Amino acid sequence: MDLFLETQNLTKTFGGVAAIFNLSFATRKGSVYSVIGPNGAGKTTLFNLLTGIYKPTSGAIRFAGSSIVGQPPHKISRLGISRTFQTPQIFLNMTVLENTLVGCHSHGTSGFFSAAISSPQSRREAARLKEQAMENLRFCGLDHLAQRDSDALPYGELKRLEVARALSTKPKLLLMDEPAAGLNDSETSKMGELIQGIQKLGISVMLVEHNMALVMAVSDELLVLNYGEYLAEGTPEQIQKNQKVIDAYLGMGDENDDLFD
Amino acid sequence: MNRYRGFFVLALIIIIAPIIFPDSYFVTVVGVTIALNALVAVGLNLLMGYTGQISLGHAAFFGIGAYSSGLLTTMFSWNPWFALLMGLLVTWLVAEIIARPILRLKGHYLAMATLGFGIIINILMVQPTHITGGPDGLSDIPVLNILGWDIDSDIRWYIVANGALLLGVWLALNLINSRIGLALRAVHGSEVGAQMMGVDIERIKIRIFVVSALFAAFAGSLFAHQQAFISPDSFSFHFSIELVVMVVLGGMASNYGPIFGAAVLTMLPETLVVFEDYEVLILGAIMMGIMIFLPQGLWVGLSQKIKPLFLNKATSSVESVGG
Amino acid sequence: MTSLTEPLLKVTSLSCRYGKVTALRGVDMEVNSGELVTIVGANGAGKTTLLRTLSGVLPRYQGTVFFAGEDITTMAAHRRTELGICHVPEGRLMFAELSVADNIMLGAYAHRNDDKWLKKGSDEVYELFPILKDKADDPAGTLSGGQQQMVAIGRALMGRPKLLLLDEPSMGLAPLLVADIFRVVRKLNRDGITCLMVEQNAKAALKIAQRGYVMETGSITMGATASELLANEEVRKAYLGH
Amino acid sequence: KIGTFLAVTGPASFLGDPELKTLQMYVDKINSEGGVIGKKLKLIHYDTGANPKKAVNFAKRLIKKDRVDVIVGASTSGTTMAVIPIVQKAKIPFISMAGSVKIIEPVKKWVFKTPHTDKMAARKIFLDMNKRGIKKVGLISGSGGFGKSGRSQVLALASEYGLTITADESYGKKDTDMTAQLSKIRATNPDAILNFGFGSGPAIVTKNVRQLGIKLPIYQSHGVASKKYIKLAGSAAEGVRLPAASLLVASKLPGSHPQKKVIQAYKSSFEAKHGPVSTFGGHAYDALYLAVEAIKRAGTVNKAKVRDEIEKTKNFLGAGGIFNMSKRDHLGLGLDAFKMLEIKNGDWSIVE
Amino acid sequence: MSDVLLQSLITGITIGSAYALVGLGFAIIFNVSDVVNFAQGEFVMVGAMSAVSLLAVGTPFVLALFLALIVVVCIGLILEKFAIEPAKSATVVSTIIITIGASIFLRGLALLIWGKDFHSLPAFSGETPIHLGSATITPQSLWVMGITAILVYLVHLFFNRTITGKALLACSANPIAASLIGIPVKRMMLFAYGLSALLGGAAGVLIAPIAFTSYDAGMMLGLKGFAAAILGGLGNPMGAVAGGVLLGVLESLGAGLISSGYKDAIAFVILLLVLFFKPQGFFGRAGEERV
Ligand SMILES: Nc1ncnc2c1ncn2[C@@H]1O[C@H](COP(=O)(O)OP(=O)(O)OP(=O)(O)O)[C@@H](O)[C@H]1O
Ligand SMILES: Nc1ncnc2c1ncn2[C@@H]1O[C@H](COP(=O)(O)OP(=O)(O)OP(=O)(O)O)[C@@H](O)[C@H]1O
Ligand SMILES: [Mg+2]
Ligand SMILES: [Mg+2]
Repeated sequence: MDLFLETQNLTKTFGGVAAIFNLSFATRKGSVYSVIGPNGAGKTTLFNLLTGIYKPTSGAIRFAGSSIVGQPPHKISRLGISRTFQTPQIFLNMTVLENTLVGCHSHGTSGFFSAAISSPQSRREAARLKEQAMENLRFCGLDHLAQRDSDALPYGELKRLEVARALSTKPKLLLMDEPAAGLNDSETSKMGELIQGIQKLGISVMLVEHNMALVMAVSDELLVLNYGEYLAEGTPEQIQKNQKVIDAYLGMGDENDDLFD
Repeated sequence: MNRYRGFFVLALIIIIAPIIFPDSYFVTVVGVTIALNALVAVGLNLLMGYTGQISLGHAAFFGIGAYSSGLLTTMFSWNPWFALLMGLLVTWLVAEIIARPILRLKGHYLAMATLGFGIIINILMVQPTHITGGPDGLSDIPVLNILGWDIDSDIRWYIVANGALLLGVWLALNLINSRIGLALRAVHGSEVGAQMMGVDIERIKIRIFVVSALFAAFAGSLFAHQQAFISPDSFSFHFSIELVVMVVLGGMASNYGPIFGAAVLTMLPETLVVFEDYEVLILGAIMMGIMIFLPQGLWVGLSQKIKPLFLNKATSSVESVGG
Repeated sequence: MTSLTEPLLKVTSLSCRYGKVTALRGVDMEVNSGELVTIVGANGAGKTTLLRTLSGVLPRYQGTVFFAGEDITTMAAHRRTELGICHVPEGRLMFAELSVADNIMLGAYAHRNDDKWLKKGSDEVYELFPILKDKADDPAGTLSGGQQQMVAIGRALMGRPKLLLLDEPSMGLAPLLVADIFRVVRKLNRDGITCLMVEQNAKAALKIAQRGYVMETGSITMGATASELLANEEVRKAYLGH
Repeated sequence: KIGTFLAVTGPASFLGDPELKTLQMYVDKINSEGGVIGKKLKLIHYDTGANPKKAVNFAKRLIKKDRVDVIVGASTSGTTMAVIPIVQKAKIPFISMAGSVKIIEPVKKWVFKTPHTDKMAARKIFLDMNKRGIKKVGLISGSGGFGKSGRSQVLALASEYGLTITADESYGKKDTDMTAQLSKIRATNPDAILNFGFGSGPAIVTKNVRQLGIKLPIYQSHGVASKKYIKLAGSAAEGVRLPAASLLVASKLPGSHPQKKVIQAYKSSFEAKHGPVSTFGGHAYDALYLAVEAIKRAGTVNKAKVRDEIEKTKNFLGAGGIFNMSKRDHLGLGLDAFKMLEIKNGDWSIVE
Repeated sequence: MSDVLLQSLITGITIGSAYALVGLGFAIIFNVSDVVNFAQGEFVMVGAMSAVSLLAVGTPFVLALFLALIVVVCIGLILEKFAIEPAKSATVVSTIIITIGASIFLRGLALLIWGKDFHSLPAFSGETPIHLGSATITPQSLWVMGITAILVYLVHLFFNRTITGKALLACSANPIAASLIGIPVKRMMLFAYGLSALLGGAAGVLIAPIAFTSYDAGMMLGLKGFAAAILGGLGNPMGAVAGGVLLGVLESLGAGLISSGYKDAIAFVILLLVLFFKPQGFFGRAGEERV
């Protein structure tokens, strides 16, 4: 079965208002699957549901064949789903490397006691995890900043740090919430390359993004949400031509044309 | 190794102090109080400074340790060491039970809940007079005995208390520099972020709460034996607040800040006694002054101010990396 | 305003530091009355820092800022708002627990005694962003990113800006809305509000702007008309993606 | 050298404050008269704020650092109990000014005290109740050391005097209103209300009783034996009875009273300097002179000798009563040291 | 038993009103700066003490109360101006330590000025109790309840009906954004400290005729006020009022019906239970946090 992540009739309401309503979709292993839709359509809410940060009001979520509804976020993370956030959730009290090391947390085994007495085994493990973390920083082009305090990083680098940190959990599926927001066009295309690189590592990606150039370039398949509901699903070509999507979200062709009048 | 450098300096200071001032009241008597307070503060700092969870109830754990030792040795004539172990065990249990619901709270709600917990425990020390001795407390707590040595003189207590402190600091250092330590700091930085990295934040918060409670209980047991008398007044919420002040005044999230804070806050009243009625006034003013001018605490603040004086040349080259 | 020759905003050799990190080094720039000027630059170039220094929430280190002929270099932020400098901040900075309506109303704090404006202004904002009308009673913190951006712009408009500082107003907005936002900005500009806008969506920004500056590591490296910048090969390569 | 540590600030400052003033006043006086055995006295004082932890360190400081010869001190029972192990070990004479009977029962070799015990107070009150035909007593007490210890004496001794305790309520140090407890007491129909406590609590209790319209006789302990109590409780204090040292009613004592001279001298010199006396300052006076007399008799400051001499004190006329110490009694006061007083027209008057 | 219940309720509401005023003061400062001001209890003490002193030098009663409130407000303003405001880069925890320092300082100052004695203030309108069935209520209790109710209502109006009130809330929600839209954040902070000092001082003069006052009387009231604010949900000023009254009633019912020795424990156990089941207090906003 190559269905990887799958939801059925997923619904999430906040005080009576449905942010996600009756949503069913499925992604394929190894693909880049993008979710687009107007602001407030429920994309971030969907990510929060998939990662266990919100509990669904109703409906099912299956990942790699088993249900993950009701699991706490750290369990879901250990099952292989990781994410980046729309508002970066960087540990600002740490250096770049330390941030990434936290991603390796669940791949360590030394407990409180052996850590407290600094057992040789825990020290070996620490060295190994550090190696891994550096590897991921290098992959995201941040290795030269490893010892920097993360609170002094500009926005774009925070975004990449989130990716490096998420990769350190060794995810099978990476959810990325607007990774290109706040990046200029050149930086955005670098982010596109990074996403493709991640896909090459064999990691499936789910992407939420408003930058259509990026989305259309990297996605294998797209899901369009509107007011929390399914609007359309298809390949980039199909979606770009879909009139419903154009009306609700994309607008006509090059939107900025009329700005010249 | 680099991370132990501060530790060795601390050890050196502790060893040298009584050699230079062998019979000084400030070293051998106040020094013991400092060491015990510092031990609690180091534990509390794991919780507050690194994990970002405030506790205004740690005097309670200190008290549970003290009362376990006091009660079991005086009423049931237990061996002090078993009593001490029992104290740790009871603390573990209490902390484990209370931690789950309490640590779900955040910020000031957490502060209030821990404060309330501390007050409840204190009332439990005062009220059942027939068990705890009530407000008059427990007297004649026997001395501790290590390998045939009775710990009955001030200098011996100095050695024991500071030995315990060094042990505590060493454990805390290791913990903070480990995978666990990073996870703790991550919880402080962003709870959702930490969760998504696979950190079981609920569990790890509970664990560190228990650990810091055990630090306090251990210090409390030693305190009971050292004083030979305990009463609820020593474990009131004032002491909880004092502990928090030690941690913050000294400097959070640095291993030596809380020790420094404990030393300063223990010494201050001792030195201010000469001002009699003005003592309280001056103490308050000093606290405000430190926090206004060195908001990161004495340790961090002072070392930031002092370091450039020594490392003038070195830092100027480091600075340019920022650009 | 005063005279045609004098710019509305004039910045000379402005520097700014975060602790030891210098974020702005000797910035010189100006914005004329009625203009729409945009600043483009890479991440961390200091664009946000510049806007924050202009609106007074960050203290400057060196240099001067003149607004409408008045030296406002050391003026407190709230006084600058009273003069008509309004800021749509990066990251939106909602009053998360307050309702959307309160957020918008508070934008008019400097004109709090003008009941007519309170009513008229908020009507205008709801007209500009109809979705906000439905959400008026919700806490602003629960809105989606894009909705919050609308609140932030609406809030700034309530201050009746003479100079509107916009920090990446299109960040995180759906394509349809991005176009809307640019249209709104252009409309506001045509209605007489002078705008200084920072945008990562440089192409669109330059299309509606009259002039632009390029910023690199804390300094202005280029200043020209928008069309010159759009045509410039280096600018195209570094900021426009091709 | 005389060391002392008192609760000059904090919840028991009303004890420590007059005690310290008394000590300072009389040490100066003794020194101006040439000192003791040819040497000037030196008083070293630390403020404990009633905190036992501090008391322990200060006791050590007095012994180790200041090397005092005798300790006259500790305002509260808590701080006294805390330092007992230390003075016992250091073998230094220690005269406490705290109330609890536990301090001297069982007898500890180096520990003495001057104030009447709560046990004596309870007996004195019960005797008076017997005289008035009171059978049922509603008890309320402070939850601090003084109140708790008094409470247990009351509970233990009541049956001996044929009294039943109908209610047993308490209040905290900083409580601001006791009407809830008092209405509960009223519901048990006692013949009188007895309060054991100090600080602001007893005054609030007194006011609350009258506010509730309860007309029963009120008894207070010797813990309120100062004018401040009358001032705070105001008209509600009329008719309240309490056991107290003769000091409070010095001028009303018959001329034949053996203590009259001592008391009046103390009272007038204290009041000349600091305002109205309380019995607590008197305890300090007694403690100081017990020590000074013992040193005079011993002719040395040798600790063991001084201790022995304190224990041998006989017929010492103090502010609190006539002291007759012995190996088994390190207080040496009899019940007659207490007078039963009643508050009339805002002043003390002697019952009997 | 029922008269014990009634009496406990009356007592509880009276004392609870004082807690409510203190709690309201906490909530206001918290709402503006996220800081829990541990010197709040000292405002209460200073209010009562100043009134005592002013009366002692012969100031007419009403004027004395009024001047006492002004003294407290000044102290609140001084505290903000010279201790809170200069600590620009301080975190919330260090700011809390500053307020703890301030409370110790004020206590020390009061010790020097007013000594260690307890002081009392005459009741506003006599001491003749009013009988309600078998329970009684003093005129002072009525003053406490009445004035508290009025003050609370005014504060409520202020926060909900005036733009200044809303601006005050905006300062805590996001101080940078607040100054960007022209709110003078520093002045607002000053205002908030003044206002909560005023409420604290009012609690002080109201309660002093009932409970007496001394230099260290503030601490316990401060603590209870904090508990009240938490119980109600910190972000909600009216919650603090409800929390205060609830706490007062719980305490006195605990003392009257269950056990006077454990009454504080009972009150705090209930506080903990409330927090465990409603982690944001009774009236705090729940809901899932957005990321
Ligand atoms: N915790 C919450 N409480 C209440 N409402 C919420 C909460 N989280 C989201 N919502 C509501 O759910 C809807 C969907 O929000 P969501 O953040 O998922 O949108 P989005 O698709 O990510 O939008 P954007 O592209 O602007 O980020 C919005 O109307 C928002 O107000
Ligand atoms: N609070 C801060 N503390 C220290 N350094 C900071 C802080 N904020 C920004 N900086 C530094 O100042 C420089 C300029 O940052 P600024 O946010 O102004 O850039 P920007 O041009 O707005 O970037 P972006 O496009 O990412 O928003 C960066 O190097 C950044 O690291
Ligand atoms: Mg979103
Ligand atoms: Mg920026």
